[in-house]
Amino acid sequence: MTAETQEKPKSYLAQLIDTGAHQRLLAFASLIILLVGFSIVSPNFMQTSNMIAILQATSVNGVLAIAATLVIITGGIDLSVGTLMTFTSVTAGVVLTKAGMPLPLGVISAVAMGAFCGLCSGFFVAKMKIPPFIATLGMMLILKGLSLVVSGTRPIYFSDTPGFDQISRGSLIGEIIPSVPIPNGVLILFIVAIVASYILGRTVLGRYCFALGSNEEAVRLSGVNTDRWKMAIYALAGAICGIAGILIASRLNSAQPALGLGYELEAIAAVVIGGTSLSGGRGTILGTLIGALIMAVLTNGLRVLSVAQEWQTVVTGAIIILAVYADMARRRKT
Amino acid sequence: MTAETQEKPKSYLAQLIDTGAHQRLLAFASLIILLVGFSIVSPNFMQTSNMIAILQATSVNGVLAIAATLVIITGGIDLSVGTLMTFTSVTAGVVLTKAGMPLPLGVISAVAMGAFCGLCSGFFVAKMKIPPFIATLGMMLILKGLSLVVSGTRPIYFSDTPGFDQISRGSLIGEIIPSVPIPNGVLILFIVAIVASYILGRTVLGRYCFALGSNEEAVRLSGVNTDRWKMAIYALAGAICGIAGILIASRLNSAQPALGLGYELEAIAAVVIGGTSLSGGRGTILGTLIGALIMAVLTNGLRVLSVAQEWQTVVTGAIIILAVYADMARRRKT
Amino acid sequence: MNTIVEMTGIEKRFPGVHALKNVQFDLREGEVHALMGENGAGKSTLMKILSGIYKRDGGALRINGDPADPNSPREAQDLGIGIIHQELSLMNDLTAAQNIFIGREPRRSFGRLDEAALNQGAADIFATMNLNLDPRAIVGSLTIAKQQMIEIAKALSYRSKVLVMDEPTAALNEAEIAELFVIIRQLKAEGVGIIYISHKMDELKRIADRVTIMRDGEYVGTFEAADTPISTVISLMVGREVTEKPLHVPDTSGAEVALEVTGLTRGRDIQDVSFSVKKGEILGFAGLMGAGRTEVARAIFGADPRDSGEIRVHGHLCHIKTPSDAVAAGIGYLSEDRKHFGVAVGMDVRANIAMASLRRFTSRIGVLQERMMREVSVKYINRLGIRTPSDQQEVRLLSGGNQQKVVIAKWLLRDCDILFFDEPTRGIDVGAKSEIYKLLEDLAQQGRAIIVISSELPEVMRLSHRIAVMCEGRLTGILPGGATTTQEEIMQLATQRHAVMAPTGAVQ
Amino acid sequence: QDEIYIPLISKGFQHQFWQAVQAGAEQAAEEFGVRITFEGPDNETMVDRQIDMLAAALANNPAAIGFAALDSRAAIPLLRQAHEAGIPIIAFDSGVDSDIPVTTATTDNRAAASLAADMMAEAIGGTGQVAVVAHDQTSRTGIDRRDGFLDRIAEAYPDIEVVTVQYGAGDQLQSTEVANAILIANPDLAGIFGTNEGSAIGVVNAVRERAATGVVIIGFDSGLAQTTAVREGIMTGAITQNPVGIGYETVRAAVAALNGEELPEIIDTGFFYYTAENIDDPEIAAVLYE
Ligand SMILES: Nc1ncnc2c1ncn2[C@@H]1O[C@H](COP(=O)(O)OP(=O)(O)OP(=O)(O)O)[C@@H](O)[C@H]1O
Ligand SMILES: Nc1ncnc2c1ncn2[C@@H]1O[C@H](COP(=O)(O)OP(=O)(O)OP(=O)(O)O)[C@@H](O)[C@H]1O
Ligand SMILES: [Mg+2]
Ligand SMILES: [Mg+2]
Repeated sequence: MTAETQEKPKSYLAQLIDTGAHQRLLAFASLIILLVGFSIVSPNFMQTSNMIAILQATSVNGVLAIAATLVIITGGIDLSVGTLMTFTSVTAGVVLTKAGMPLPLGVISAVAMGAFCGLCSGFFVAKMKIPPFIATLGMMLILKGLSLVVSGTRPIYFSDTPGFDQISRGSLIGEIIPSVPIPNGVLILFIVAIVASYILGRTVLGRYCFALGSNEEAVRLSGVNTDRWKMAIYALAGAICGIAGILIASRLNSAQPALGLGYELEAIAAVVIGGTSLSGGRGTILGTLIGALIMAVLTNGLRVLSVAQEWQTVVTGAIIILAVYADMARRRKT
Repeated sequence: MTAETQEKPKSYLAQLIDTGAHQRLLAFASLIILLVGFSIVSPNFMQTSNMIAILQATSVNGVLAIAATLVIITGGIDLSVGTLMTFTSVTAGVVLTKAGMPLPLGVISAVAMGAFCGLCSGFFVAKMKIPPFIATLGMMLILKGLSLVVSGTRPIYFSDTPGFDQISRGSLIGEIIPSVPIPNGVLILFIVAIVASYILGRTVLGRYCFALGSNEEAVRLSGVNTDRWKMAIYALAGAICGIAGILIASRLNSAQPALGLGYELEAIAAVVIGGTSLSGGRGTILGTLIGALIMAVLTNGLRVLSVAQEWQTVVTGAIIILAVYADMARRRKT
Repeated sequence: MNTIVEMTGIEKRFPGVHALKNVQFDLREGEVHALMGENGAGKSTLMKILSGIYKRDGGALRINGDPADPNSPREAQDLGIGIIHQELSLMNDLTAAQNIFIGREPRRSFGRLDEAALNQGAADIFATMNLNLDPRAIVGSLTIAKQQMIEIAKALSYRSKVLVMDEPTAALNEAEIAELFVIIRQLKAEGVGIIYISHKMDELKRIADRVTIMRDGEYVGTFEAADTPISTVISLMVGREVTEKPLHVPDTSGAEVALEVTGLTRGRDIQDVSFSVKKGEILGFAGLMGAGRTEVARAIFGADPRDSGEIRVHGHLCHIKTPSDAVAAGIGYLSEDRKHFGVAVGMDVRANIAMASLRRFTSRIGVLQERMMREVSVKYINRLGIRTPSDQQEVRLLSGGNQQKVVIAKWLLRDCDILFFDEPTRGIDVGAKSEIYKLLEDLAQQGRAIIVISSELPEVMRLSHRIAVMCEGRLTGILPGGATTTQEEIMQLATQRHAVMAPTGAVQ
Repeated sequence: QDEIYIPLISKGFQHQFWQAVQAGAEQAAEEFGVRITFEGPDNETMVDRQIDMLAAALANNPAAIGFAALDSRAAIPLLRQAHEAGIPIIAFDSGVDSDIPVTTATTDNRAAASLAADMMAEAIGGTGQVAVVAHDQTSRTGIDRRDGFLDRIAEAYPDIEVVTVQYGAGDQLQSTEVANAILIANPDLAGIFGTNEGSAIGVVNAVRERAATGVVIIGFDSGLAQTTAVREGIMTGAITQNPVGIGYETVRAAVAALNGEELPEIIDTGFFYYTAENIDDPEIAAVLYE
């Protein structure tokens, strides 16, 4: 009457693909259906260059959604991802353009500022016991205002920082394999996804992320310093927003201080479409990635088809509901 | 040794004030502090006309927040309140202006359309088991698009419907007591609040609202048809959004089809500031009302003080966090 | 007597578990039929099939001789079947009365509630149960024992013909159990058939007419309770003899004091509690429901704030503010409420067992060593006999008793010097119970200080080297363990109300 | 307090266009010794928020009010209230459908967009496919610029086909994605018109990312990124209004109204088409902002 001894443990990658693939099969299926559907309707859709455009369009929202995933798995929510991204891009702008520091320092400063702001949100949530919704809503407003204050309400251009726009637009892969000029922004998205996935699946931090979302009180009564871990997770999410800030700044070759509002809903939508539950305790980065891709494919496809704007919105809403419904229906079966 | 026999039951009003007052004392205190603070700093703040402007500004967000409260108490969330409001105002516009129906029919059509759309969201959540976040996000997009489609992407003016603008702008109270010209919009807000509060506290529907948010599975195991009740609650919330639609249309004397995005976050913020928990099971309408007032006072006060707009945002964020912190700290003490 | 329920050839499979194999069961009018078996034997599953929560994979169900197939709790209710679930399923934000009448609220026109009638109805039920409880109390703020009583009241309010009680007494103390048995006898007299599941063997003799035994999802047999010795039942359940060693109280007079608590106070729940535990000693805490034993443990552990009081560990003053401080000081606390404070039900067995000791399985850069965790968790699964298809099964899918074992494994693995066990054997079967007693004794022998809080007097007496008794937040006395102390002495201290005498709170 | 206080309620405040309007207004405020505040909602759909702003401004007993109506009729009751209190209203950027404002400082957006259509036709040789990336489907400026362009094409250039009009909310990133999709869907595209700064920059970004050659871009408004694109030749040219002038004229008109001066019904602040050639002309440079 003991546990049967398991088959030998799978390699990490095998496990990643396996649990991901079988759990997320249907969200993935929705993605495929969309891709096939659009290809049939529009001959222009399935071009390499459009696929790359879609990936490029996924990159910023994808990175933000990964940050949001971490927080959502702990049972929280992060409404500040969008404006934090903006604030970190402005930070990089100030460091690079106004202070004239070298490029790596700009990147580091953005990520560090992201981590710091995330830490603040984490402090509000963990130590001051403010509900995450309010703590990050407050943070969202504060950061929105600060971005305008710090930048002087005008964009900061990176024209004096050669190579800055290459961070997102250049293509290391394209230099090696010229036929797949996948931009670095997309590469960075995937690197962030793999690292985040590893952290979630393989490290203490990730373990506590799930545990906090599952039953915070039980974790606390296990003698774990839950506050500290929670703050660490918010800080990590903030740092990832910092990466998003660099990506968007590089793509626009400027820090746009007025941007960012509304990005949080889109990021959270990608997370939830990807099967992560808003009540915490479960979720995968792979799912989030697929969720973000679904949204990007949908928007791009409808635009390529030149569907009237108002109908684009209607169709997007309907398809999001359908995609998640298909996923739910499958999961209930098993 | 039976249960101690209770003191005789309090009147409903006494109970409303009592449980409200003692539970919400500190959110209320935050409101008072804000009011007093602004009055001291700006002599122009505490004018009757400005107080009425604040109440007027609360009316639409307040009604939306009441709708959101109902759904949040069930443990759900409603992101579609803003665009549903818009859609119902467009509906009224079509019925009154394009079809030339009499005024009451326009009001009824808006409320009925609200209830119907709410019912749809409820159906997605209850029957199709789509997470409320996604169901109402989808609904938000669908309704945003449909508002544009139905209105032909341009505002519908109610110039031909005499009296329509009086629904929100007129003042029945002012006619009776000329020194307090409280606009009807505010009156309607309070009526909606009292009715919603009564429904929550005194009817089966309200009971299941709390029960569902508390432990849906337990309710289901008790043999209750949870799906049906959930749909009813979403429909009620939708109908309340319809009232908000009439209010805003009357205030602008037009149905503005592009409006509504972003209103959902503000409504939910008012709910949470008012002490309703996003995890469901608890909440009060009085709290929501205070939450909505806090936000309106804050925005108006900072404007009257002529604080630079970017700093207004920062301060709003910070004060929201502080107000909720004060509330939390007090609640932990007891 | 008529047979009201008849189940034959029942089959049920879950992914990886064949939970019921050709099981049969029948219930007669006006009898108490006990259903016995080890943790994970399939008792709850069988009852969930009867009450329409699970669909059976095979077999037949007859109610009053007619084939029946309840597909929802509602349909089962309509067939006259009521159930008290093993896991509490209450709405914590609602009041006691609102919980009891959920779905059947007394209404007035337009869907308005008749709150007065609702509260009166609940008060009436509480009165018949001899229960002192305010119908308007918010359920989430009550202790589990009281919540359990509310579940019972709710089931009674249905006036079912068949009443399933899945471990109703796991969270109750002696006095409450006695009250419950009065109610059960009353129901019996009214012709209600009662299916009674419990791991407390003595209850078999006190209340059951017949007993059906299950093992590993299979039907073993049905016997007349009066004619069957407990030892036979146990060996049929467990498949072997369970021998109970008598308590041996070691001489710890020379041992170092491991934990010393002085003047612990918090509001009215804890009033000036002082005691100490030595290394190698098992200190039992006895008392009635609400005596404040749990509060004492939680306050020491830093789970709740305290107003005053000093805690010394191995003679050093410790400033414990949070559970992590306590664990760092070598104090562990196994909570009485496993669902809320014990396990993360959505996570797997391995993660739960390792939860308190993750640091041990973490490399310097924070990477988890899954292989080590697996080895350790499999070790504890075997040692405690946790019935699970693998260590990667979600805890939510385990039977109640097996979940409890997971929590125990978590604290055994953490290896604290001072361990509080709050109701450690709640819902655990007899065989496993004696295993756990042995484990606790081993831990004490290794020099740890063990504090056991239990509402089962026999358990306290079986384990404790000394017995602390609490009443209404005060420590009313500490008695020596072993055969010299009688139940009466303990009960006398446990009911020593404030009016009678000032706290004796003896520090030794 | 004999300080003259003039609040300006605009349609937005964080966009560069509105920042330039504010700069002009502040310049005039300093010149005439009045105090101004400048405020606007987050985006151009929030009609009711703008009215709340107007209400808050009225609480501060202003001497005059500058108002850029998001909806020309929705604010009339409040404006009437101000009017009755003897507070002169100066409309700016777009008009108010009533005789309450003493004057309106504005640009004719339709005419400006129609000039953009002419320039587009000239640049692509009077034939081919063009697309529009607009910033808003419902706001006055969004509608006027879109329709000004479309109507002019329809009326004067039968050989030019407008293949699609899409909206990017004036958000640079979103406009980039929109323009990307347009370029993908229409490989033969000859030109794109971006109806405001964000839209135009989005188009420039997309053309850069796609390395699309031979697509003529006509923009609207200025800003460093746009003037740079014009100088570099990626953008053929752009229409600019005179936002600084709008702000300046609004405040000046307010002061004049307070002094009882007669004012014209419309103060046309004008618009200009700039290209790499004329961008440094003093007349043009004066109306461009960074
Ligand atoms: N939903 C489920 N999914 C998978 N396995 C399940 C599920 N429910 C029960 N099981 C398994 O079925 C077996 C029987 O469980 P059950 O809850 O009926 O045991 P029990 O006899 O009530 O035990 P206990 O005395 O511990 O309550 C256990 O091995 C359990 O892990
Ligand atoms: N969550 C809670 N909220 C409010 N009061 C509580 C809570 N938990 C316990 N109490 C109160 O604290 C007192 C002691 O608690 P508790 O019943 O847990 O003591 P105990 O001696 O451990 O009893 P038990 O036999 O139930 O474990 C009781 O008066 C109880 O009502
Ligand atoms: Mg069981
Ligand atoms: Mg206890």
